[in-house]
Amino acid sequence: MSAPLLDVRDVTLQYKTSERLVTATQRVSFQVHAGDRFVVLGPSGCGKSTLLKAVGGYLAPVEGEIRLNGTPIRKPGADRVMVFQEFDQLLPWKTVKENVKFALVASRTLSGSEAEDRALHYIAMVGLAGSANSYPHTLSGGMKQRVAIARGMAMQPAILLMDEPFAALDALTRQQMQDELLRLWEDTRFTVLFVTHSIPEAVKVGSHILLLSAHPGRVRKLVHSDGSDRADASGLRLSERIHRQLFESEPVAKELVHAA
Amino acid sequence: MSAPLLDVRDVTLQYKTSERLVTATQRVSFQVHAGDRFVVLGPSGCGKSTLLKAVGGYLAPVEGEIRLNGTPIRKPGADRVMVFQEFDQLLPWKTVKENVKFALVASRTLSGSEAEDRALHYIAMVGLAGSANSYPHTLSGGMKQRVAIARGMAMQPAILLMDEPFAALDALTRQQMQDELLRLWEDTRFTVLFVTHSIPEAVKVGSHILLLSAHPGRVRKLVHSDGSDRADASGLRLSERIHRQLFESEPVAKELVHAA
Amino acid sequence: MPPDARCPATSGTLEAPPLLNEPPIAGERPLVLVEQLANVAALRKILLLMVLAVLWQAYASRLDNPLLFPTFTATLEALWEGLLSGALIQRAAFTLKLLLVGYASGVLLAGLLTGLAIGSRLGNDLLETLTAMFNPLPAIALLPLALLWFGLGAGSLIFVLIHSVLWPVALCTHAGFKSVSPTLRMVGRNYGLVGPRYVTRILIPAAFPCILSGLKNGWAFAWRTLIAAELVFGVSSGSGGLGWFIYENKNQLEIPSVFAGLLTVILIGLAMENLVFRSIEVCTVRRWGMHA
Amino acid sequence: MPPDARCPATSGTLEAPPLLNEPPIAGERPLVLVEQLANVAALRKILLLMVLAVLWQAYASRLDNPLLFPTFTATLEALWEGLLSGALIQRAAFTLKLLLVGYASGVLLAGLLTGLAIGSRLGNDLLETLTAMFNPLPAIALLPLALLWFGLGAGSLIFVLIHSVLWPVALCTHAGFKSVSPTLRMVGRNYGLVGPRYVTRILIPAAFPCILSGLKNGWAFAWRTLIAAELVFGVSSGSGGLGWFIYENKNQLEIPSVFAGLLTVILIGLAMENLVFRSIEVCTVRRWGMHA
Amino acid sequence: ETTEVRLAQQYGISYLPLMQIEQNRLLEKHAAARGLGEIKVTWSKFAGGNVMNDALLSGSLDFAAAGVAPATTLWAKTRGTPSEVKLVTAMNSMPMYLNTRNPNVRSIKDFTDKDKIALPAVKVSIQSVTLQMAAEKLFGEGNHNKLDALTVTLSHPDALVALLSGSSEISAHFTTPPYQYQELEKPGIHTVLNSYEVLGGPATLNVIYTTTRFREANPKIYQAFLAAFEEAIALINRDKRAAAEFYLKYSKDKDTVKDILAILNDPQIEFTQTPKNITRYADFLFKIGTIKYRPASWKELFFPEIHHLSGS
Ligand SMILES: Nc1ncnc2c1ncn2[C@@H]1O[C@H](COP(=O)(O)OP(=O)(O)OP(=O)(O)O)[C@@H](O)[C@H]1O
Ligand SMILES: Nc1ncnc2c1ncn2[C@@H]1O[C@H](COP(=O)(O)OP(=O)(O)OP(=O)(O)O)[C@@H](O)[C@H]1O
Ligand SMILES: [Mg+2]
Ligand SMILES: [Mg+2]
Repeated sequence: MSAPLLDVRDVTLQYKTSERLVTATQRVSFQVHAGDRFVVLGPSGCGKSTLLKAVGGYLAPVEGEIRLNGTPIRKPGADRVMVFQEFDQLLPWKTVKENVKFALVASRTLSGSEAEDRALHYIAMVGLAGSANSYPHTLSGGMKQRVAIARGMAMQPAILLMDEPFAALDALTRQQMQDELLRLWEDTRFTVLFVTHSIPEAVKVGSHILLLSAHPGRVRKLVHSDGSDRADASGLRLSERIHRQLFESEPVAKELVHAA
Repeated sequence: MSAPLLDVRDVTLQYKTSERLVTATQRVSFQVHAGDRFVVLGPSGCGKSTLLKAVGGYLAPVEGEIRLNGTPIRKPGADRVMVFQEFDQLLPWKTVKENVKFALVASRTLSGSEAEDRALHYIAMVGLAGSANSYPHTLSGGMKQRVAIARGMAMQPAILLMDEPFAALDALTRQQMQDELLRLWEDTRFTVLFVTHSIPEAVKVGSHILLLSAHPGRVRKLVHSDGSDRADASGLRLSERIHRQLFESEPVAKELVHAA
Repeated sequence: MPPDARCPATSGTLEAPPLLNEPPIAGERPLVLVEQLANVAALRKILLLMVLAVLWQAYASRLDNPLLFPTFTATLEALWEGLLSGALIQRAAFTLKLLLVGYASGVLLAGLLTGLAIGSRLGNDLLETLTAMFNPLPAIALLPLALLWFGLGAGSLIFVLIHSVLWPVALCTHAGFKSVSPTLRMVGRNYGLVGPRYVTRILIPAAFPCILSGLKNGWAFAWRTLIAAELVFGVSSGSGGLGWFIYENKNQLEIPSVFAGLLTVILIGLAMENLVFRSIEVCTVRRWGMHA
Repeated sequence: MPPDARCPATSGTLEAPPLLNEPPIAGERPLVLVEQLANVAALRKILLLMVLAVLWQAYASRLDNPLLFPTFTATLEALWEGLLSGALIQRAAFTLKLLLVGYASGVLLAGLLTGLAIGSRLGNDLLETLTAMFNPLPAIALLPLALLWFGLGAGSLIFVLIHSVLWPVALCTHAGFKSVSPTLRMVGRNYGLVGPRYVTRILIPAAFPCILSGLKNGWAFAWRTLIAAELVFGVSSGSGGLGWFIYENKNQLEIPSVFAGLLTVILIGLAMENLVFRSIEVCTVRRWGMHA
Repeated sequence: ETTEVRLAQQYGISYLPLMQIEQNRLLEKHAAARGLGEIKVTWSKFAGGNVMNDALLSGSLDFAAAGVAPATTLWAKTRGTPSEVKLVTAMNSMPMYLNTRNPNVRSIKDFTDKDKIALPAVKVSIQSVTLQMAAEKLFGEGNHNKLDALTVTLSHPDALVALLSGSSEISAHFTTPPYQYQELEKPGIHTVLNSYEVLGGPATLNVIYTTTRFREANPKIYQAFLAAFEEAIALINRDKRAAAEFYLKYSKDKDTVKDILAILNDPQIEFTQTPKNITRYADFLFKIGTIKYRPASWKELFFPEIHHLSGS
């Protein structure tokens, strides 16, 4: 097997606040190879976003190491483009088109009319051609997320980090975006690290699915998927199997029972 | 039939920006009766949040009228508690517990230890008892949304307005929250106006499902649901029927095809 | 930065934000003329100014002590005379020229210092310490150093001006930079922005509402300081600005002219606010939805 | 507002934000002593101050013009003498007392005015117009009215102080209020907050980073104005404060004492920044994650 | 020698000689006469004597013109140091009046706690020192600061307005020409104290001073300045009406020729190079500790060029 593009080894991530020390992930290890569609799946608050931020270079592990192409990640860079979970990731002072162009120009990926063309192409792809000249504050939540997706994809980075990119989208748009992602992947075979809550989405989008346990996040299982919700030997569908594996005896569930 | 609790009649909502005049919804009418679980379903950008904001009293219709208990809505009030779509709806200067208490105290619903008790109860219900004393900026996206849900539910308002409250939640937590909502409803029969993208969620949570067309939002259909994904006369499952009705010949879809 | 020329035309629209906090008016109905007029900010403000002028006139008339507080009309007369004779215009022009140079330099320096401060911990300490130390110092404290380094004349005045602009602008800008949302910061870093590019492309626009209030404050303090400093530093032959004009007239007990000088300061302040700062605001933070 | 007493203790932790913009250090390793020391903000700042003092000393020694710019040691000596004799302390106390009264009143008025401004369109116009008009006016312009209304002494000084604090604080606060996120505003309205409750429970905390920079600026300008104002008017013999101390010594060419007076201003400024404002910052905006 | 001379003056009629030098280009004339060719003369105007001192010490100014108090203090401070400052010449003798609107006050001992005396600077201005000297005369040795509690800092025009407006606590004003005359024109204002009474005769109000260093480096310019100054004083004293008209023309003062002429014709007012009663001030300043050195004679304060005059 070739050397992994992204090598996450025994990574523990922590936040220090004035109240307490929060361990977001604990000794998480996984490898992403070039061309993988790697999905991270786990309950709310288990450290998925934190893990992605660490890969993005925004956060240093307190333990373990993250290597990209063999060199440890030390700072953010345009080789790992991130689509954040938050709605405020668009620059409010730039229109939709300018937001996408900005990414291309700032990272010196493209410039001038090339940047413009590519920006418009990806904006049309996410169905926002009509809003290309609108400012972010005039967009709906889902529209904002789509702009962020267009911006991330337009960058065509070595590895695309996406944090629940489709969570704010309606069923149809979501399905279209998933298809679009897969189609693009067919074209360019880029690498994507994808966080989601939705098991069907994970099964559809991912070639590899990493299951994390609830807070603090630890690796539960790594599942391989061929994109279809296939049944395994024991007749269990993949999504059902993941569901079981993921949610067996969750602390969240216990707490809910306790409160009820 | 009794007089509706919320009466939305021919409501057109518009935004004026420096670039253009955006019509968010066009002549939308519907009635919500006390005890209804009313779901609004529609593609991204079709005006669901805008409609909810108008009911919330933040936005005046340019046409038509919205009446609550017979009187036109003129301003926001604690009788219509809103759970927003945005992650920044928690007051950053208050902890999780204080955020929930704040709502109760500010609206003069409860005070002192009563407010504290109720706040803690609902926080436990959304599975965040352990983070009751954390500040919002130390929470994950899904955790923030859950606090907002706890805050809204703790208010026990005449009508609860929820804008994609479960979008940022993982499959299990989402299911638990849906169950919790239904259980609470069984207890107190409150009225809820619920925006979602997920058709299964709409079918599960809603007693009435309003389908809106894509931008600008117009009423497409009002569907009744008994909570199960029942099949109708022609053997079509409810969720499939909704899917068809909602997404037949969508402009978004066309645009996507065009761009591809 | 404003991508098209339409933005000044939108100021009218932006006066009535779509998201009302006040009770919304149900439906649309033709506005009564009074209401329509009340919607024009310029008109409302002019009315306000007229009310203030009438109050001034009334109070001064009742006081009837022209040496202490002349009436508005007497002041207007003196203003008119000053304008006709050209003295006032020439003085104001002199002061404005200095002011602009000092203001621009101060703002630039503030930008540099804050850029440094945001980039490194030492820079941050430096900015915080220097601001805490020098911001409260009155201009006279700088007199000896100013004279040593720049001698009499414009150089020293500009030095003092910079002192009065630099710290408040730096303080507001720094506070603005620090409260930029972490997500936006991360986005900027993601696309490889560091150093000055990061500051100019992310921090400055993101912190613009704060920066704008710093700029307004800086402008006001530049005026205050310059008027006062002109007395301290005196004037070299012939020159003399508005501050000296006020001083001279005070000495000659031409109190209406003193007030005419002050009125000039007020008028320039109003013009700056309503023409320059407001346009900037409309073309930036309001357009971007960063301002209610 | 700070809900518990632990917050001062966290300042050390907060020095190193979890989200580094600088290259993160992989893994944990024991810090070298120098690094550990460099992590203590207070130490870094003290070092910085020492460097500044050395620079001062070196420049003044080279200049060798003690009547213009005395050395740091000479200034320290004068400061020490002033402290021993009690003169400096008494003067500083007098000034500080006035300062606090004026500052508090100014901040309060600013709060009222901005509260009004955020509540109604007319209030907004009023604030914008008044600020644009009065903010650039130097304190001397108010002298006749101050004397008329408050007579000689403290009353007039406080009036002038309020003028110097009110506008900058109002400007920053207003800008802060206006840039509060629409979602937070809607949340506040939702729970039935209007008027003063809306301002105090939503707008003020949400705009706190901006307000804090306004407060810092207001504080600095109160100093500047008071020092200058004590020279311009109304100081009766015996009552004078720090400004008068400086002026008197300047007249008698006791230049080291002049600089000792200025140094007192600087020291009080540093104390205010590092004890008061920093604590407020740590207990509020930093704790709330509203500040990088 | 330097080719640029920098001088400064202040506002008001007492600086008339310097105005003559400036407007009639007397310094240029006398410098040329001494073979210095075209020299550049730069004039500044200041609002107070303090800045003069700073400007002089920082080398931004060659000749300073100010009241006796700041000049004497600067002389005493710099005596024997490398930046030694001495007085070049006296400029004028003028009385200062303490005016009041309180009819009950006939002499300074009638002032009560209800009275407030405005002067340009509490304790440090020449008016304040003069008042202290008067107080010492009246109340005896060591009681010079007895009236200080009544004094209040206000600039001349502000104090005049306060006195005349009648609506403030200011009931007296210790001032200089022309304000004292403008005040006396109003009914109900009378003079309580004249500085000449305190000092026992005419007293110098303003002087010109410079550094020893400058004088030694530029002896010819120094001479030229003295000559120009002499000529300026002669010009004023020759034709007072012309001087009054000259003043009004260049000062932009809106007063009348009659008023200015009245001031110039006042027998107490004299434009002269002769220092008068300067030692009295110096002695007093030494006694109260403001200056740390007591001059043996007025000549110690002045450069030798005017030692031949019969100063005091
Ligand atoms: N800035 C922060 N300071 C302190 N703790 C934090 C911070 N951000 C996140 N956490 C904590 O770290 C844990 C993981 O957070 P993270 O955002 O990575 O979760 P997540 O898996 O992305 O959840 P979600 O699906 O809800 O977005 C949570 O317990 C959260 O409370
Ligand atoms: N503040 C605003 N100014 C101008 N236009 C706006 C504003 N907010 C929303 N819009 C526009 O109104 C339309 C409806 O927006 P809305 O937020 O109601 O959509 P939504 O149905 O909630 O979508 P989503 O599911 O993506 O959240 C969109 O076309 C959007 O561009
Ligand atoms: Mg997350
Ligand atoms: Mg929405």
